[in-house]
Amino acid sequence: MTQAARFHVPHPSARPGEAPDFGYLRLSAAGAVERPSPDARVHDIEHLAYDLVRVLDDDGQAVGPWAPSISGETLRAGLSAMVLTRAFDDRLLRMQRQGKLSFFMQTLGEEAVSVAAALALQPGDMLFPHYRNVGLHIARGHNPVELMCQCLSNSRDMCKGRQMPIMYHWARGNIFSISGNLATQFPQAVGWAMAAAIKNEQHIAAGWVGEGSTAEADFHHALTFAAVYRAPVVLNVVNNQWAISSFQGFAGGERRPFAARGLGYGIASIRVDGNDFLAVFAVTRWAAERARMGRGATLIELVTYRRGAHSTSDDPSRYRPRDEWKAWPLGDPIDRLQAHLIARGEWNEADQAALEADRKAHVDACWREALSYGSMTEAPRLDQYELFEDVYRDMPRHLIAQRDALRALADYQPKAGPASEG
Amino acid sequence: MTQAARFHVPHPSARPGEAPDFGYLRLSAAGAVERPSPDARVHDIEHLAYDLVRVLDDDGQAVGPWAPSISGETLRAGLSAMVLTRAFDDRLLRMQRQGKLSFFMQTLGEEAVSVAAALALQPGDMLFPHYRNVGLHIARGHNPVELMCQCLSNSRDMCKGRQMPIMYHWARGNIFSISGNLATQFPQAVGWAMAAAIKNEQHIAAGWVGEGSTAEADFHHALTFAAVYRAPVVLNVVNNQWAISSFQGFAGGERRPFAARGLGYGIASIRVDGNDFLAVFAVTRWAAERARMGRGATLIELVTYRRGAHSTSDDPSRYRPRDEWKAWPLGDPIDRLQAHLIARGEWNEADQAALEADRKAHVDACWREALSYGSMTEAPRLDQYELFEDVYRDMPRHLIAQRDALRALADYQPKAGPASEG
Amino acid sequence: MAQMNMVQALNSAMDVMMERDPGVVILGEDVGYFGGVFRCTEGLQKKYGEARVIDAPIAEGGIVGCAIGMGVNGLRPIAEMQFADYIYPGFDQIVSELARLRHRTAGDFFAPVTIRAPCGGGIRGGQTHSQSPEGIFTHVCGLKVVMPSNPRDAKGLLISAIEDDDPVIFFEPKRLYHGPFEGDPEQPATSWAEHPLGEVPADYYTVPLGRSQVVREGGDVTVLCYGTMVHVAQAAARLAGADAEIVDVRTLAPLDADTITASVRKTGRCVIVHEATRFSGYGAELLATVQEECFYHLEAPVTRVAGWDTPYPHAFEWDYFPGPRRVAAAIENVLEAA
Amino acid sequence: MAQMNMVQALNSAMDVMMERDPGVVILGEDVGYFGGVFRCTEGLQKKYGEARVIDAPIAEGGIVGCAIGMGVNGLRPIAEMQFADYIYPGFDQIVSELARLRHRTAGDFFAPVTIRAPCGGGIRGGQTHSQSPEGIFTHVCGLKVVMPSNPRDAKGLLISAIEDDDPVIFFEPKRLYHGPFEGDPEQPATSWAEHPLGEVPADYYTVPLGRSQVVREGGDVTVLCYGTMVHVAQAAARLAGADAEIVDVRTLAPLDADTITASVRKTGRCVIVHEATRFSGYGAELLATVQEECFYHLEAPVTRVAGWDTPYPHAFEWDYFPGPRRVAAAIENVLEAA
Ligand SMILES: Cc1ncc(C[n+]2csc(CCOP(=O)(O)OP(=O)(O)O)c2C)c(N)n1
Ligand SMILES: Cc1ncc(C[n+]2csc(CCOP(=O)(O)OP(=O)(O)O)c2C)c(N)n1
Ligand SMILES: [Mg+2]
Ligand SMILES: [Mg+2]
Repeated sequence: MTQAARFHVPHPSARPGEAPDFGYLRLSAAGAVERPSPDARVHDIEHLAYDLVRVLDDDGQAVGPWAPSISGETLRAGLSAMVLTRAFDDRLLRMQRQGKLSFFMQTLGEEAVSVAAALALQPGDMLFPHYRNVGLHIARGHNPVELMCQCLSNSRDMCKGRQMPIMYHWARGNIFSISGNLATQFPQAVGWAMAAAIKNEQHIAAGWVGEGSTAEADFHHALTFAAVYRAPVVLNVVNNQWAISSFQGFAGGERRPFAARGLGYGIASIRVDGNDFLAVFAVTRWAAERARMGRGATLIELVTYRRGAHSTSDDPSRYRPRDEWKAWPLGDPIDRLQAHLIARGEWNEADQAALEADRKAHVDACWREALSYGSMTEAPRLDQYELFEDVYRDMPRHLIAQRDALRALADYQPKAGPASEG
Repeated sequence: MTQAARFHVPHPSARPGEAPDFGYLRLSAAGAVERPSPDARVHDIEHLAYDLVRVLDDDGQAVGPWAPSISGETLRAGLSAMVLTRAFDDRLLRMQRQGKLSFFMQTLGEEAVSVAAALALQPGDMLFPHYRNVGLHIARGHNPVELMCQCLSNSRDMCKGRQMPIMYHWARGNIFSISGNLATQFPQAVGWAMAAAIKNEQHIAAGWVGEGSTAEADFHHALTFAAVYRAPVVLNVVNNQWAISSFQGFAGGERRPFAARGLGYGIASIRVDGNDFLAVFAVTRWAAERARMGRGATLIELVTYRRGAHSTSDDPSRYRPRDEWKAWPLGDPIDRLQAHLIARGEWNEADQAALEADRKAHVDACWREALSYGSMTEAPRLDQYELFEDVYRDMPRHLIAQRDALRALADYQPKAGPASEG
Repeated sequence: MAQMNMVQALNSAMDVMMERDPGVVILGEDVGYFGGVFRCTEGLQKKYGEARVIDAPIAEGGIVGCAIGMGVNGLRPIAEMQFADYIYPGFDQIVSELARLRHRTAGDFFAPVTIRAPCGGGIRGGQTHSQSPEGIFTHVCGLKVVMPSNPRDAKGLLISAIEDDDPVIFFEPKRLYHGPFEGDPEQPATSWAEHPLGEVPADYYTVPLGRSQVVREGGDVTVLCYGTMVHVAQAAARLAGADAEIVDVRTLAPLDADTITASVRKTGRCVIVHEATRFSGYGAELLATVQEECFYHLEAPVTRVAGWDTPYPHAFEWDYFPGPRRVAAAIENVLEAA
Repeated sequence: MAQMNMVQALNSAMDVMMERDPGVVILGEDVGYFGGVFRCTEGLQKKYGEARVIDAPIAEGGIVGCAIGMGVNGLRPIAEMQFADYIYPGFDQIVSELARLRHRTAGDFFAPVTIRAPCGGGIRGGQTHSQSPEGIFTHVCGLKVVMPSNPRDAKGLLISAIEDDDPVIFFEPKRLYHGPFEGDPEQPATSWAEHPLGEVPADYYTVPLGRSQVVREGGDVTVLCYGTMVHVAQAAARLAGADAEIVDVRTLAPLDADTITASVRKTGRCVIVHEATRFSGYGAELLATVQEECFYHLEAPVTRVAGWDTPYPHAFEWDYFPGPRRVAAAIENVLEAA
């Protein structure tokens, strides 16, 4: 059966065994893209959806109109949060491999996407993350112990053992819960922002989805509602090139950047180097300012690369060149911010080594503490009868009965079998 | 409770009692928009999504590069089909008012949208209409008697009484079934087209939705899949300005034409005067040619006006100026084609009067014939036990039992009540 | 006490709640300026403004998704689906998000959303304006599912739903909007104006969720029903000449099993009636509950009368509709059994 | 006869059908080059080309919508949902379109689509990788709903589903992909390699839709079950020391009521087991059918054992899972009753 002539099938630029090729990426030089005022008309800034906002050049200098005025302190905080995010990531991946966690998903290489955005937004702004945004938690100061306890489903798990690892949330920190169903958080972010506008409150919302998830209905719902009501929301598409085994062309990214989707709705849309901390910071600030001044939503496409496997259940060497990431033209977000701080004269290699050692030690300490609260299989464990709580605010009769039935089962002695079986 | 400051609510240009105002429409002069080759790159023809392709000028002349080379015969066939569509529409509306039909939806003022497209496509191309496309049936030669029988749910109803009036289909004529759920036909059209491409067959598909329905998920699904596989499909958005009581701004049309949605996916997108028979014909041809040559989908926005009520259950005077349609700047599709034929010297007022009388008489004759096949309440009627057929290809046991139970009920004599009650 | 039809009662419930709680907002297709295609929200936008009675794009998934976000941000959204048949594009947001948000966050987040949806047939609406999909939602834990049968309950239950911190799917039998309907389309239409349950307090009051109501006491047989079927059941009992105890289930989930089992234990016989298709429908759960809890009291098989397992037809809806004759025949059967 | 696990059996079914019928195509997320996250389509793209084994955008609604259009155009699409938990974004296309197309067009159009969806828990998947939503689909007339419990049935049923002109929702209990599982996670995993039902003909054969299967004959009590629970039921019967007749329902809709009622009429007792939540689930329909058709043969209340009415938890899935102890206790109860 030969390939049908008029049936187009997208192909990634390289498959296993082939040479990586990122020639398909449209790049702009650092500093080359102009920076309009945040209240610009969408019509006048369409090019931003096709260009690539970059601030850091190859020498670590912040160049061009998007270079934010940002204190060394904030930059060091960002660097520290990214380093911590990576140390956390690395540690939990290894713990999963050792069987301590049932599952894990890495963020490796995408740290700036979350950390820079978190620092660019206000603490009262509400964040609707997807599963590769743990950097939002870390940058906002969520104790890694709590995140680890979630991943361990232990006695301090914020989800009470109900969710798989990495499905964090943080109500006090204004970070929403992660869902297994892709993209559902996007219209929710818009609704949250609409409510803020309705209540005349100044906080805005921000949401994230992967580029593969833009194909879901909820991406369209979010853009439509955001456009119609001019909702104060920042909508982020993290284009890390892959969605499990499907490269971004299968979400429709072959011919247009994902940012361009926003234009058709009349939404301001910007494509940004997702591995450039300063660029992400600047663009997020711009979008947040725009939202706060009542100019509505911005769609931001963050161009980055998923360096790790999709999850611990995945083996990317089956579908892409094993070291494709080494050819990634936009570098590593931590290295680049470090280089910038060094170029600014506010950092040196020794500082970096100290930071990394310190964050790693911190993660180690956190992990030990987290383990002391148990794990899915080791005490202290949660009470299993907790599973009947929170289905409703008040437990209805039939759930009380079911909980009691589970309790009673503990004493059951089967007629013909060992009490322990099953 | 005052209107919140940052919560934007779209407003139509006029409400009941106010003067109609179509100033919001972006119009191009007839002939002003250039016509690229059907294999043009999307990138080079983006303006087509914002301009308005118009061929007929105020004098009835076909002007500019989009003026199709089209025979007088085809034009007269189109005119005849539009006149028939309108006569059909008018007759059935009146019959609904007299209680002969349970429900009806008019097409008034949107005849060119369907008729011109039907004539521009090939008979083997598969059409996926929405409910205001009866002109597709009429232009393809579907006997009005059959359409009327559907509306009457009578013994010859193609739907066997299962669907509300106007939910036609025509398998032999390659016109798909109309669904109550909005926009579902859009990805189905794409799937049909994908199948044609997979099978290496040359026919293409075309689908229609209202502008209000573009907010549904299936609009996004259709565009995504059409873009990814470059499916040979023509996707039409009929922007008749209203969706029941909601003007097009509530679907996100305030700032961008709906055609612009296609661009973000990399799909060729064209905005066309939907009341200009020649323009609709030319643009549909262009899109079909493009699809047939393997360049993929085109999104066409047809700018028109819903002149009647949404349906016979609706009263538009509650939400828009009673005679808003009189201010509609793009005129009437029948008048305009007639003027063109006259300007071409192929038609005159007497011809028009004769055509209208003839088509009206034809509709009257069809109606009488249709009535002779019964109605929902008058014999001949369908067998009511038919309702158990076609749930599955073969009737399963439980449906046979249910059918038999319904049969048995006919003989049931209630203990304490008249046999006729209930 | 005012006399209201069900549309007015629902409108009044929303009005009362919007007045009391500035967090209550309404979101839906055509609900704002126009007041809804069934006019349930008429006048509310004028009274409470465009930021609280919000015309929405035609995207049920978007409506529910946004309502969840609004709920998380402290509002109490009421989302209107234009017809229950059109709730399916919002299904993922309802099932995967709304229903489980509180559980998956161990109570840290929740969204007190009420989803109103006109359901049921008898209005010549054919397959896409007649469905009763309650059985799909009762299977989804975390949701409450309600269907009133009269104006007084409609208002009191809707107020309870809006105040409830759990998500509520509120089905409105549209055939009852303007009058009670006993299932015989040949009879002249009656109106709520002459009906005692059309007497509705103008102010705030609640009918609690989770409680069924015995609407007629009787000793021969229990008829479990809700929505339009409450009226059909009454006509059927008369037709069958049966002293039926008729229970209006009202809240379908969580179920008030006590009221139901008490009645069946008394009568020993039970007929279950709903308009939805029969196979794997909500009636199966009612039957299962009755069988499990009243087995030793049952003198005859519990019987279901429901819509046939076909799409709702347009032309033959009265052959489809589980009308009083069909219900009466089932009652007689159950009375004659064993 | 080859030895296959369930993944291989499903793969073989698709392979056989793609070979026989050029109209068979596969569509789904990651199904093409990669061969599916559970590897069910491994090697098929290489063999049949990119136009027949199609990697799809992540949009279940789009996948089903396109599959319908393909079906209308003469193909026989097999759409894979990556997890049954992710079928909901496609719900409207399934319920409003796929299920009713033939009926609404009086047979002029139909779409022979098979939707495959891995379901069920026991793999630490938490609330969004563990669901068993079959009860939602069995309520939708026009759909056929299937769930196999072993490789041999899986292949034969999937071939029947692909050949069937009606839409089929084909649920695959993913916990059984690589081996039978009796419900005790502490026991060493077993594989289909040593199991007689892992012997699967390499060529074309069918297991008919609409027929249940008695997998163990017995006289004391009938256990109705399907999917993973078929194996759990066997372990439970051993635990309870009961001579149970175990019926693998296999096709959930339309239901093979004859096989079921024949068994219950014989045993007089019945336990129904499924992994899905209990309230308003498919078990209620089984119970209702048994009660209606076997009332006079029943010696004890029919009893359901099911997932609790909560979301599927991650950490405590073995407390949630209706394992052999829970089923055994129910069997004992039913045997002891009256
Ligand atoms: C509704 C739904 N469909 C399918 C899946 C299975 N799934 C989980 S992650 C994933 C890929 C998502 O890719 P992308 O959005 O690009 O995010 P990334 O993993 O690259 O960060 C898929 C298909 C899901 N979780 N939800
Ligand atoms: C899924 C769904 N939601 C809501 C409706 C109710 N409804 C029927 S027509 C309509 C308006 C559609 O407007 P538009 O798409 O602009 O088409 P037009 O009527 O203007 O031709 C609505 C909301 C429906 N039929 N299906
Ligand atoms: Mg990705
Ligand atoms: Mg419209």
